[in-house]
Amino acid sequence: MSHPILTVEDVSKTYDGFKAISDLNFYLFEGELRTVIGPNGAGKSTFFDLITGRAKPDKGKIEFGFEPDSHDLTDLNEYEINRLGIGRKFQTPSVYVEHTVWDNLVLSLKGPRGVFASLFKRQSSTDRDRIADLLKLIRLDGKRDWKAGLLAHGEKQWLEIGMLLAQDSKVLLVDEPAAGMSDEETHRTGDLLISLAGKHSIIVIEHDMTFVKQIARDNPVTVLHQGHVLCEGKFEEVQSDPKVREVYLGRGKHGTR
Amino acid sequence: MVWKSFRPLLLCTLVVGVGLLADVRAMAAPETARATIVRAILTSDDAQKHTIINSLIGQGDEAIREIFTAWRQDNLYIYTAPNGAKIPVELTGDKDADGTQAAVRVDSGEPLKDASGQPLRLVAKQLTAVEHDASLRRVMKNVVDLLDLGSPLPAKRLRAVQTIGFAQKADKLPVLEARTGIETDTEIKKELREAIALIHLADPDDGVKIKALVVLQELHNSSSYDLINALRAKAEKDNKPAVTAAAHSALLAIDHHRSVVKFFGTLFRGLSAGSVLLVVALGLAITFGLMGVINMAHGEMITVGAYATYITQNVFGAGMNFTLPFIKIAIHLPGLHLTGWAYQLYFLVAIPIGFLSAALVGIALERSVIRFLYRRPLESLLATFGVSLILQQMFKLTFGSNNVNVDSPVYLSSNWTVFDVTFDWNRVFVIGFAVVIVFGVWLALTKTPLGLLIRCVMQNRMMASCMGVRTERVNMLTFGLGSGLAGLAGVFVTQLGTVGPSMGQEYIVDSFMTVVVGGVGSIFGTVVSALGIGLTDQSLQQILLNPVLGKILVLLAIILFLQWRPTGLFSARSRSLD
Amino acid sequence: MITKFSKLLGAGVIALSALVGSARAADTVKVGVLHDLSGTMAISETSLRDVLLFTFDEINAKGGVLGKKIVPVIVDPGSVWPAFAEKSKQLLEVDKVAVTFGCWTSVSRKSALPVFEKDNGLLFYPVQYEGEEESQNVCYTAEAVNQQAIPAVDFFIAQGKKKFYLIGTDYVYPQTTNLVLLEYLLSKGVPLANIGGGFVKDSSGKITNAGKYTPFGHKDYQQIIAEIKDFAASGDACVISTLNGDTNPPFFKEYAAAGLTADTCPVVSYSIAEDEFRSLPAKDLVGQIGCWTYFQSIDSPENAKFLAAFQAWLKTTKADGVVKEGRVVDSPMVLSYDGVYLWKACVEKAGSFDVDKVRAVWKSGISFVGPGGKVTTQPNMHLTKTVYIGESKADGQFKILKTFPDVYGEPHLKGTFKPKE
Amino acid sequence: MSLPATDRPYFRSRHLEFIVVGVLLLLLTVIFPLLNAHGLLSDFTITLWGKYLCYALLAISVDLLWGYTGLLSLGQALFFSLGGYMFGMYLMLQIGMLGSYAKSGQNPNGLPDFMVFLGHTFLPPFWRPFQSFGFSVLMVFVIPGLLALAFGFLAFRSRIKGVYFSILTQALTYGAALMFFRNDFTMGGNNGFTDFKLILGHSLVDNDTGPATMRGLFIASALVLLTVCLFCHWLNGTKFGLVRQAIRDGENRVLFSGYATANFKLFVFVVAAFIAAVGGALFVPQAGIINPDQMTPDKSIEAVVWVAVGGRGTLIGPIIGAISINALRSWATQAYPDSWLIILGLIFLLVVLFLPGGMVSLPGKIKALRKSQGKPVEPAVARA
Repeated sequence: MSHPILTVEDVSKTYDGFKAISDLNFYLFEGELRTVIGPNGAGKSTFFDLITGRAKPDKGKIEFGFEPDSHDLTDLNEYEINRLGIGRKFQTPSVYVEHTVWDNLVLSLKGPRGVFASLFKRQSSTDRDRIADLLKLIRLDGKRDWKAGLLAHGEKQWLEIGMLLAQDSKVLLVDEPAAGMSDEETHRTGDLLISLAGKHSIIVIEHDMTFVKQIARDNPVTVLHQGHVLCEGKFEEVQSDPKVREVYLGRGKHGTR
Repeated sequence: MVWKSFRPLLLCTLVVGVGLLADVRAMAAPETARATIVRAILTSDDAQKHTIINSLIGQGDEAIREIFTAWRQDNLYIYTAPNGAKIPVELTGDKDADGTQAAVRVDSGEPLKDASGQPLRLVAKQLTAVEHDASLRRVMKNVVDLLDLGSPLPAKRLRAVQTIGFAQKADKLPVLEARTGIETDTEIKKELREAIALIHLADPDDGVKIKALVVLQELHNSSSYDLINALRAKAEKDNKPAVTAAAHSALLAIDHHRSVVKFFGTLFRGLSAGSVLLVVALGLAITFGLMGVINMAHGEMITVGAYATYITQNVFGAGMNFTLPFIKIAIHLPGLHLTGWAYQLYFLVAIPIGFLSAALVGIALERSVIRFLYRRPLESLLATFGVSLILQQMFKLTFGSNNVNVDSPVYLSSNWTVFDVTFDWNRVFVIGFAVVIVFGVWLALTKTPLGLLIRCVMQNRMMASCMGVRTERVNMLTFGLGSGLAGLAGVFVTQLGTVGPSMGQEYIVDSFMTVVVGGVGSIFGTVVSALGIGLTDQSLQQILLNPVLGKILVLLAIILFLQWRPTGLFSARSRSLD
Repeated sequence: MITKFSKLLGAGVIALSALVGSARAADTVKVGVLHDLSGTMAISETSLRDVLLFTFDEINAKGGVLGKKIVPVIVDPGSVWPAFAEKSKQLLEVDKVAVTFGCWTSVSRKSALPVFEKDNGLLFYPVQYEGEEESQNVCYTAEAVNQQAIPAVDFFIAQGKKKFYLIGTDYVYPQTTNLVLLEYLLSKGVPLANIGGGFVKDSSGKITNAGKYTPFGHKDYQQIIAEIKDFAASGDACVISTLNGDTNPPFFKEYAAAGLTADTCPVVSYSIAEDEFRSLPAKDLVGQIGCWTYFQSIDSPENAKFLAAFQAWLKTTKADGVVKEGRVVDSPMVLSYDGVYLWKACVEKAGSFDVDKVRAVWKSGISFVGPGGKVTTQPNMHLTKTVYIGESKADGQFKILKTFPDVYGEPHLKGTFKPKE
Repeated sequence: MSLPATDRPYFRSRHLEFIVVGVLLLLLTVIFPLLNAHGLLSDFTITLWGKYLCYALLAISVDLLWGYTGLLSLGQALFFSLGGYMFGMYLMLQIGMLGSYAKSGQNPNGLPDFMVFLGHTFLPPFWRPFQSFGFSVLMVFVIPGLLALAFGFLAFRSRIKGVYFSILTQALTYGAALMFFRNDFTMGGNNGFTDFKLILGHSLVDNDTGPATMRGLFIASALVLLTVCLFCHWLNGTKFGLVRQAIRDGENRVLFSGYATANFKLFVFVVAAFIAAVGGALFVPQAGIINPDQMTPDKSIEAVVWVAVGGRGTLIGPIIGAISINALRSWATQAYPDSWLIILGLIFLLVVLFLPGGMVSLPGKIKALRKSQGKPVEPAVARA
């Protein structure tokens, strides 16, 4: 836990004059499970976009790993960043709707990503076992031959989580995993994330405060506001921080949806 | 000695040489203008006929004008007298019951009389007509133009001066010098100086030549280039360095002037080519750019506008008939039989008609096809390609597969020439037209309630629909507007190009390129890219002297440009196309 | 097993084709019509289809050819060039036509030609062309370069023109015509500086051709017109245009708008006949020159009879897709008409439809007095005919200025004219 | 758990389709030439069908890009023509002393006639290697492949996609057509290449041996088509096939899964160019002509339409589409010369509007219609 695996320093990003991220500093340590909350427009999704290479920062540095094996992410594009070991789950479930559940996982499975590798590589029995395990974990083993487009919203969320796990990334960026899930499913998701922490470093963006409470019990929470970190700390500290209360209450809602 | 002094003249151009011979003959046996003309009429050899008529240049006899006018109007005939003599006559006055007319002798201007001294009346059909053709008329016109030196019309005087100058005959100098004294028009004064200098070029004395060259250098008129060039070549051969140098610097001055004219001409032509692109692409900037419909039938909307202009023209004139294909309904449009200015107005009337008819076709297309395809832009490409095939064939079956002619109204068929740069009125008009419709579209999109609705529907159909906007209607009207603009383009391109069933195809690739380069969804981008492409294209044509290579380079440049800016110059976010 | 099945299938195919072909009877002869009725070339070729149908009707009304009625087989290659080979094959191998009338563009003729040569068919080709060809399976009723381009240049030279600007569409006919004209002009002592439009040079710098070439469908002639205006500033210049149909309206509209006229700088256009003139602003183009082996304005009994009969046929015909109003006739149409009658004469003299026999008669020299005057077949498969030079009038017709009777059709002109020393 | 009927046979239908295509093509390869050799099928029909098969190759190349990868290329006719031109150069040089200029002694160097025509006296250097059959066949792949590689690299690197890609490919083919139309380009200008005589020493025009050569070309076309189908089928079964379809349905997701999508697209683009080029190379000797008209944007759009009509994203669809539309054209241009373009246009329109799955989706639709008797049918929604 001594070295940050992800370093974000002095990062700013402007869209058409709107400052989505301004002078953001953020450190994620190895094995950490970090929850990021913040009102709408706080820059949470842009934050993920910057890390995953979807957007380039105007200034600042984003580094992955630590010496001697660190990488400047601002120079890399999406697939290079992913190959380094950063996986992302999108806010709206993003699965391959025309593919079967099984194929979705095949595509995500850790392994070579090149054109020729994909042409000539056969599936090994370990791969198949791994996928079968994942299917059980996300409880879709009965629907392995369904087209993903036919799944319910919550099932798609699970599938995407499964795809994220299949990649076996060092860092997991999870954007609103609980949206569209039942209370029971939400809870299970929380448990899953907690169990993954340690092996993976995880950042979760979430609105659902019950869920946040669940996963952030022993873990730090970061509050984003207007593109920079408003405060950081344990869930209770954050909850009682006057600045945070003002940001949320000032908008007339306290983060339960 | 005499031979020597004439030698430079002989070495000039062919006509001058021939004209000189004629002059010599005229000096030997002075004859009246009328007699000369009779000789010309009776000569059967074309070249000699020209020579004889050319010999009249500089003569001031007004009879020349009258006889030539009669000649051009087919009133001259050859009467064969009982003794076999051929007498050219002019038939004048009204025909009587037997078809006879009064006959006037060309050689004297007196009535033709028979042996008894009675005036003869003749029937045109029984005589041999005196023929004329374009070249002969041109030669005659030259002669008449010289008479025009004293004309009250400046244009006539100008042309007369030019003609004399090119003929390079020293005996005309006094006429020109006299004219210089009384001429008031600056343009003609300049022309007179040039003409006198050109005649001096043919002077045997090198000093006079060099002085003339200095004048020509100062005037740097393109038209004197060939004569100076010929002189330089000769001087070089004869080893006369002073004349060669003077000629050289005069040519340099003309070349410089030419390049300046070319530069500004190219600028103007680029602007106008850009405006044409803009006019044809603007409709697409709306249907494709704003709505995301890949309308391959855009070209056919242009054709609708063009045919609307054609129909309007015919209704102003003699009317027209056509049959609608398949349903076999014959349509008869009675003509208004207008003439003069009233007829010329047809083009202005065609502008709103072209807009409306294309807009209506567009709305029909939107209702029947496009509205099912808003979520499938690439398929709108295929469906509209089908529509384009159908429409082209419909035009063919309705109006025939031939191209049709749309006349240019007088107010679009001339030009201004400023410092030798030609500004065609139709080109000037298209630039103005482009400015007006771009401004109009801008106004419509930003300042009207419809524009607000359009922009809001185009940004987010679903949201707009939830807010109570009747998106269906807005879609329909927007597509109608885009198509109507294509129709306007159609009205205008009748003045520049071919009007036929497949004319629209010529514009479709260019239009799409213009919109894509400008940035889909940005009207301003379309304006900038149209002008940019137009200017680049014309400049490359000018530089490469090859219209095709220029075009290929432009396409290549566009492909590379999109590497640099994949979404065009001014990209607007467009959900439907992502 | 397979052969058995294949024979069965084959029998089915034969039965089907027999069903289709059952209309064939002993007292008719099939004749192919191979013109584009759709696509870009339909604009020109539809008229030829019409005049061919008219000619067939006229001949059938008088008893046909060798007592057999002509039955046209009309196919439409749709301006798709490979389709000319395909349709030719169909006409020759499936329909087994006795003769085919067709093609307009060079490329279509080039596409069809190998098929006619392979199957020993006979193609009558009616449109002015580039020459350099002498196939034994094509009867060229078309104008060869020396029956059109050269007389017009002679005409301009006689008028005292000294500068010649060459412009054309970039395809074989203009390229070749300009090549021949370049040689011809040089042989007449015209200096290179007086030939406008630019020169094509090969890698060794030798001039191989002259002229300005624009692509098919070119729209913007501003730059070229500016160049011509500059070229013509010194007077005594003319333009020799081999621009193809569609590009003429933009060219002439620009020409007129720039203030050029037939007086200052006349244009001879080899591809504009009466039919094309309908799409041009005739009033702005009075006095421009045309050169063909037929003009509608020819004053002869044969022409008057032809015109009247054609107009009468238009009124009564029930053929599909024939436009009835505002029709004019021009040289390609009359050469198609002449072609049918020449074929008839050859067949009747040979007493057979056999291609070899018909060709032998053609080579022996057969004459027919058509609307454009007498035409006579030559051993080189071309025609001797009368060449006319006309100037355009405001009504889109041509006034005939000069007539060159009995000009021998010479397809091989390249290298004929040597530069004047 | 029971699955929806339409989804279960995902794999099975793919194999079934391939078996159907394979068997049909094999039959075609054997039966047509046999019939022709026994005089039961005319030479005309063999050549005609040979050309249809080449068009089918073009259609497959479009489908590979559009149906499977979501890249609507309007430039496939360019690759088809380039392949045709490369092979055409070989055929032109084979004419040698059989051309009409050579016969009259004006062409001692055996140049293609059109060059003699334009005043050339020696063969341009880049033409010379095309004397060799092997080199020409190599170039059929190399030239279109290189162009596809260069253009694809630029386009995919800067992430040009969707409509932009379509319009850019259209511009590419338009520019190339303008280039080839120029006579200065020494590729035959508007007339292109015609009058082929020999291929590998076999006569194309001889009345005795010509039909056998044509038969050989037909068999070659059918076999190439079969091979391409085999390849496509194999590709569909690999992970590459999965990635490719994933790019079509959600490229971003694929990017964020660590795949360099540009490389995948580039690979497909180049392979599609190969397939189109082979089609063109086989087309030229059978059609007897290649000219720049074959590479105009129109021809590309037409090929796209064949695919749409047949059924995109399937193996059999493009083949059915290419053959049926071209057969329709052959028939309708004669039967209805005045209205056949309208018929064609209407077919495009109706297929796009009412049958987005193309002809191959018809049986399924009819089945679904029968099953759901009375129940409202879901409106057809295509994959965007």
